[in-house]
Amino acid sequence: MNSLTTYLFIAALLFSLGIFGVFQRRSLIGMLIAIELMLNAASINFMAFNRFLAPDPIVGQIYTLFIMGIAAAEAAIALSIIVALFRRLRSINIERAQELRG
Amino acid sequence: MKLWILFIPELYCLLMGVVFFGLAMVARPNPRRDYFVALLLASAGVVVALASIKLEGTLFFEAYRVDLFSQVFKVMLAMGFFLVICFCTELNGIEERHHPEFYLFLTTCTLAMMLLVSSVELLTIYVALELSSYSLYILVPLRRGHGIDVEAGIKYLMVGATSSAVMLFGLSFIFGVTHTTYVVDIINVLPSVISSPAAIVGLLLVLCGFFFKLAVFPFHFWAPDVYQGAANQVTAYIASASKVAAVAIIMRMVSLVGGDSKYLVHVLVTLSIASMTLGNLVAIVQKDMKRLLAYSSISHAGYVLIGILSMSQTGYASAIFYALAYLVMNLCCFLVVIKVAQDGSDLKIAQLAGLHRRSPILAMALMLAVFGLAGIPPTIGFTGKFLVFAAAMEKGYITLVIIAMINATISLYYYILVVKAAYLMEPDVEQPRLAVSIPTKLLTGALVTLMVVFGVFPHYLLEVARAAARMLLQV
Amino acid sequence: MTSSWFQDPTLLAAALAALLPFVTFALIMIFTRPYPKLSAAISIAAVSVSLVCAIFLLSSHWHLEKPIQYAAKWIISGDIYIPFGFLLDQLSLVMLTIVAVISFLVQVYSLGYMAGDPGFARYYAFQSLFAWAMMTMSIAPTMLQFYVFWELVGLASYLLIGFYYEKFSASEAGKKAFVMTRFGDIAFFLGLLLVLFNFGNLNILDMNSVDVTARMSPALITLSAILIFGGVAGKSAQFPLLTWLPDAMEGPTPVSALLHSATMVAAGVYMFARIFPFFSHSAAAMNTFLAIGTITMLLASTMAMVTRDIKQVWAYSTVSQLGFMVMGLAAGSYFAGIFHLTTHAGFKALLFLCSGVFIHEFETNDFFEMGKYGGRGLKVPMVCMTVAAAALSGLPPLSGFFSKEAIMGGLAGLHNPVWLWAGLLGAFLTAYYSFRLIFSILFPRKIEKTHQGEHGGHGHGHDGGHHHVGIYWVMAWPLIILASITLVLGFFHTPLENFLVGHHGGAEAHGGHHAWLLYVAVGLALSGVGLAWLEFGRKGASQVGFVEKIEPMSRLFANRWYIDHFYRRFLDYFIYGIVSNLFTRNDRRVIDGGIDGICRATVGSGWALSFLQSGMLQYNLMVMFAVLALVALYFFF
Amino acid sequence: MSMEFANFPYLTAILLSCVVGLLVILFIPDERKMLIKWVSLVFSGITMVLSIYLFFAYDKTQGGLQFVERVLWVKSLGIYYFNGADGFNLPMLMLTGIVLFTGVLTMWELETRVKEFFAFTFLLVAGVFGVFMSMDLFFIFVWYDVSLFPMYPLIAIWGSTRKEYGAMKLTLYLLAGSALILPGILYLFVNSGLNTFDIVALMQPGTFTPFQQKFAFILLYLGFGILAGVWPFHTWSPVGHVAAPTSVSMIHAGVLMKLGAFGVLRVAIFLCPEGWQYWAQLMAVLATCGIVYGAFVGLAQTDLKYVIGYSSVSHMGIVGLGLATVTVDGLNGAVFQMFAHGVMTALLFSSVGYIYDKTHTKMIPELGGMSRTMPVASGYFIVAALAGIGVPCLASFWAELLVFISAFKTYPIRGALAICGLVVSALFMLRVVQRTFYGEKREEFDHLPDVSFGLGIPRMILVAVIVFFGLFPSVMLDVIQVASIPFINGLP
Repeated sequence: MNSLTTYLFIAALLFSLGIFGVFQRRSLIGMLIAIELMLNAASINFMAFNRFLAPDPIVGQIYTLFIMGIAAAEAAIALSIIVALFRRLRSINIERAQELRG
Repeated sequence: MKLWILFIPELYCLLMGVVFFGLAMVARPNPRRDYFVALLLASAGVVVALASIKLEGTLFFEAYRVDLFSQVFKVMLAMGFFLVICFCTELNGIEERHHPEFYLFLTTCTLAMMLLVSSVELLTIYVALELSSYSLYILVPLRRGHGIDVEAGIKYLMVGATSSAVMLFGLSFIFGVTHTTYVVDIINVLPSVISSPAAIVGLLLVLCGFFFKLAVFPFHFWAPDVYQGAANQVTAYIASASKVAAVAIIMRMVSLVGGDSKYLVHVLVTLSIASMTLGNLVAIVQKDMKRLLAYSSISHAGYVLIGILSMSQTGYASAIFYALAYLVMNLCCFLVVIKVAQDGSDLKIAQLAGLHRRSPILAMALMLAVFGLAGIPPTIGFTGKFLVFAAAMEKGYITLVIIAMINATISLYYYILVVKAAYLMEPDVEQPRLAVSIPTKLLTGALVTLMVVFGVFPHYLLEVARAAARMLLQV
Repeated sequence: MTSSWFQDPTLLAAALAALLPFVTFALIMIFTRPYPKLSAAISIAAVSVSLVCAIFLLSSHWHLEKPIQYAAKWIISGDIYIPFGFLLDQLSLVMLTIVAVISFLVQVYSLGYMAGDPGFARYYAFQSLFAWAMMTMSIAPTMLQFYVFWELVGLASYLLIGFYYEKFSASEAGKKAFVMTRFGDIAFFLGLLLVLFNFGNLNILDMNSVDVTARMSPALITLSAILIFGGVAGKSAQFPLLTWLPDAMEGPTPVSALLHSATMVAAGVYMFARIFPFFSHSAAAMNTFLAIGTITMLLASTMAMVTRDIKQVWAYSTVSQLGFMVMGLAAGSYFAGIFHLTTHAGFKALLFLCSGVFIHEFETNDFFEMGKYGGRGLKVPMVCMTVAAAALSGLPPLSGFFSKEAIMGGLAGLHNPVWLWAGLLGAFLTAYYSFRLIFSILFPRKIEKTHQGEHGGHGHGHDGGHHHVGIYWVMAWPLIILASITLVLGFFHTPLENFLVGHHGGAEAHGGHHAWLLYVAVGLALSGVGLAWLEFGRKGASQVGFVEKIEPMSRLFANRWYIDHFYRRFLDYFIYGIVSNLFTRNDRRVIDGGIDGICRATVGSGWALSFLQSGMLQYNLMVMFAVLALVALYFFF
Repeated sequence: MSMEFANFPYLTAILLSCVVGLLVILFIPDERKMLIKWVSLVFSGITMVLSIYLFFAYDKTQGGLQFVERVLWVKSLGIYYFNGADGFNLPMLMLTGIVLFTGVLTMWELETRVKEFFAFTFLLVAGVFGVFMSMDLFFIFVWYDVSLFPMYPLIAIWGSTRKEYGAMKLTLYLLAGSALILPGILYLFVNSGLNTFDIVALMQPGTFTPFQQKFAFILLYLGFGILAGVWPFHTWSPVGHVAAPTSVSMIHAGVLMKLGAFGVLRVAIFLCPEGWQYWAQLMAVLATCGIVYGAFVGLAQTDLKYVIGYSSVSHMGIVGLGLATVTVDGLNGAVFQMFAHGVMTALLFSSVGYIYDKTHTKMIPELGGMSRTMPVASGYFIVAALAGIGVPCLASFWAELLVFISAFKTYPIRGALAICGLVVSALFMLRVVQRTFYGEKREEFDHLPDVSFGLGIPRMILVAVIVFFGLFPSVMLDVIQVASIPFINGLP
């Protein structure tokens, strides 16, 4: 049971959940969480490939650490913009932010 | 000792960042001082980049490669950065206290792109790409109190984050298939294994991340809103410098495959035609100048893709040439937009009316830039298009070239609308004469001569581009 | 060749005769337009020099065995070589002399007729243009050069017909003349091209030589002959294209005298004679020409019987006499046709010039009114007109009799008698309508004295008011000269025949021996005159022709057998109505509309695609992933 | 860089005088209108004198390419700045020089935005000169586009009826043409394998396979044909002519339409002879349609400039027919007709322009009796109209004669149809002359001044050129002959 395909399957599941979450969630924070899910799916993938296929053991781990760091920075920026948006629109619902179109 | 010399342009950018960070710490905001410091440093940056054009070598355990290919792009990036700084004489689209942050983030973005250009390891590519995107995400909402800039910011961030997540997923597959993260090894392994679905899907997902940067068809949704929402100077930077970097990295990624995968070429052809046609058609109905330039940038992404997808040395050389041509023409257009919209507001095409009387030099610059974008001969734009089509024709893509030429004719329609506004339309209320300062006149003159000279006599620039392309394929 | 052209007198004379009028045309148009007197003087001087040269050439080459030919390079393009030069043989010299004489007389006459006209200089410019074109055409060595100057003559006739351009009818007539002759020229050009491709070259001597039948099949010769005859039909107003000549009377009367009676319309017959051996190779073609000539002759004479306008009468008679000449030539008698052409040129020009004097005097074209206002009061024109009318009807002592007699002889030679009867009927009708006019002027119902001398300057824009004697005599002298020519020319029958036909040998049977024919022709002519006297001349005459009594017949003739109506309706309905409108609507809606439609479609699709960029972020992301999924699917299949 | 210069680079001198003229005008302040006009007159005079000198200095005995200037421009793509004068482009250069000089003179009374007008005109003519003289595919295309895009501002700013629509339609339509030409040129460049754009090198037999020649020929023929006014693509020319100001429509109809036909000759026919022979049938059909169609539609027009527009379509059809016959006479006739029609249309437009400036109406029903009010101006129009009909001893008669002789030999039915088209064109041209110039004088036009001597000079020059080449056609034909005979004999 502990083989590469199971991990890949879990990662793919997580990735599709993330994508579905981005479409379905109406609030921006929800979308942010969904994106985090997608990033984690990718890191699982890296670790799984490293564990089963790649000869050099540490590459997958380093990738995951970097992904976590960058995801944190991204979350910080996203939240600051969402706060600015909230100050103006009084809501973080994505449907309110439709001024630019066409 | 010898190694860090290879890294000078990046180190210099880092230094600039630190200086701007220091300025941001200072209590009293003084925009004049910030502008002069920025101008000085940026010009020195260009000199450094030019000086280091001949460097060769690899750093950081083969993860960072410095060769003519990367150095040419670094020069372009430094030049783009310097020109955008020149446009910020009266940066009233952003509050005075944010000016140092504005320059800081511009520098970090240029630094990130320089890293991106010469990184040859998947992780470094990812980190550099993210750094440049994040600094742009911050720059977009910096605009002085309009409100739509925040909306543009959040849209830019969401689309960017999603596509980078997708790219990462793709990278993991590439890593899974080739067991290595160094581009050099991938180039040897990938062609043999390209037929397996995992590899192709992986490569495709990776390309999504970069297509987002270049605003190619499916990933272009952010471009119109961000161009319109962001401050004029920020849009100028996004439209020119980030495009150049995107072209560089896509070329590196596409060269991974080595040009024998029929599927990839078909995808690239469809995407290029789609983005050209969509860009040109929607641009026809646009009323806002920056939005029009956004859609024109989408269509130009399609033209550059033609150069890249022919996957030959001449193809890559023409793509490099086209990237530079596009950089210069776009900056010239934005120069006019910025000078006409003094208060940093969004410029409507109708507001261009009577420009030939208000300031003849700006009107002439606009006309030349616009005809360059449309691909009319005496300008560099035509030579770029000519080279790109010649490369595509060598590979036998005749229908693609004909469709591209028809798109060029369609694009001429909305470009002529801009010229018509500038030259023909009379403004309903008589605007005052535009006072154009001497340095701006010099800058316009320089840009115009650059466009016409390299359009009429492209020999030297083409030799540089061909040398750079040769370096790319030797890696 | 050019270097020696001063030494060779013949070449010098020919060049001077032909090219001098062009020099005057250029001089008048560029420099002397504002000075009418000077331009008239230059023009008449040039024509007189041409006349002298023509007579010198005729006299010096009276005993000419071999035709003299000069040629210089005009155009070389690939294998086509079009020379410019002169061909001097009996026929061309005779024609050159006719044109020179008549042009000189008409230009002198016009001094009086056109005096005081604002376009006086322009009139003389066009006159010398016509003289240049006609003379160079008559001595052209190759058919291509002949065609070039043939078109130029058409242009000159257009300019001269439409001379009074203020009047709508004048410019309309000019346009009609040009377009109709252009139809003929097209057929002529096609015929020439056929000959050029199959025979190789177009110079006249080769075409007339025997080896034409070697290189061209008989069917081809017939086809090209009929096509070339199209040119003759156009220019000499033969059957299908005859209605432009009566309308051409809108031009000033001297023009009608020069162009539309003596020289220009005779160009077609001259061309017929010029390549007569080529035509005679195919009997079928000659028969068709005979038929067309007869139809034209009869048709025109019927029309002449009903009209009340003096110039129309003579125009119809010109058409019928041209038909008569074509019949003569088509019947194989080469000399008869040419002789009739010469004599006809003389007395028809005289007729027109006399009617010119009448019109100038009485300001009206209707000869019944002329008679009422005392037409016979003008002694010289009345006498000359009667002499000319007699010559036209073929009464014995005059030149008309001899030339008509020659043609009748030729017609008699044919085995089918119907042509001869048609000829005789024509002679009768000619006599009738010409003397109908003479008697109605000589013996009017009642004479009113009001119209003597002073009448307002209206009509042709020239005021005939100042009626001092000088003008009268300038117009009178040409009449007298022409009248004397008509009287004398008949007796030159045999010397001319030897000159022209000498080297042809017994090409056609000598028509003289049909003695009875002579008497029948003269009898018919006299009976025609008698009938005219019966209806118009005698005291109690009803002054209404026998034809005019039958209402439908006279309406048919008056409307020119409805040929004009057919052309007018065909032009309006078919050309303007269907074809032109169809093409214009097609051009506007189909082609132009199509292009504009494509442009509107692109703009519309742009507008539609802009909805793809909805404000909602998630829809955009959805589109993004949809495309991604599609591409992934593509990879797996 | 290989540099070959004949003793004095005449061709570059012509180009330079246009470009320098343009720059000098740009630096003159806008208020000094007369100075601008004199400067542009001087420079256009220089180009005319040079082009006429070239025409007569051409050594007919030696033939081939003379006054050659060849400079390597872009080594990697094999692009040369390569100019040469042969029998085909000498008449065209002279035509452009004459029409430019007379065009500048005709616009002597222009008052609005004079500087930009003459700047754009010089840019346009520099492009035209460039196309005629260059023997390098890249430069032909560059100059071709340079000559197209100034049309937009020239028509849109100084035009008359529906100028925006006319200007936009014209520019887009012509540049859509170039959307076909560029692929054709690139296709030839790529398939030749010689990595050069030099026509002389590409012309050697055997560089292209028959299929390549057929494919490239149809692309190039349609691309250039759009500018030459080939039948289905001609609808832009009347619209463009009506909208354009006088001298622009003079230069446009007089010279630019010849650019298209010359492009077909220089690029399509020179490089793809087998394609030419293959597509000759189609060319003949389109040309005959153009002739007959243009004449019939001209019949139904009420606007003076529309009539001339359609007559140019009809005459360009004759050029097309000449090219379609693949014979020496056809080629000679076509090039001669290009020259003759150019001068004639320039004269037609200059007189209509004068009438429009004075009476402010181009509608034929509203005009009438102009011969009375302004005899000299109408005289010029009538001479041009007669040349249009093909009256002998005027330049276009010889051209039409040669074309019809060769057309009737190779395509009898189409040749005959085209010759019958002459009657219709005679009808509609005379109808126009009669409606506008003859008839009673109209009171409202009574006070109008006739053409002054100054304004008469350009029209006199044009009339003199038409009559000179009408009387002495061999002066022109010998020059064209020197180029067409070796070319046709060299065909496979």
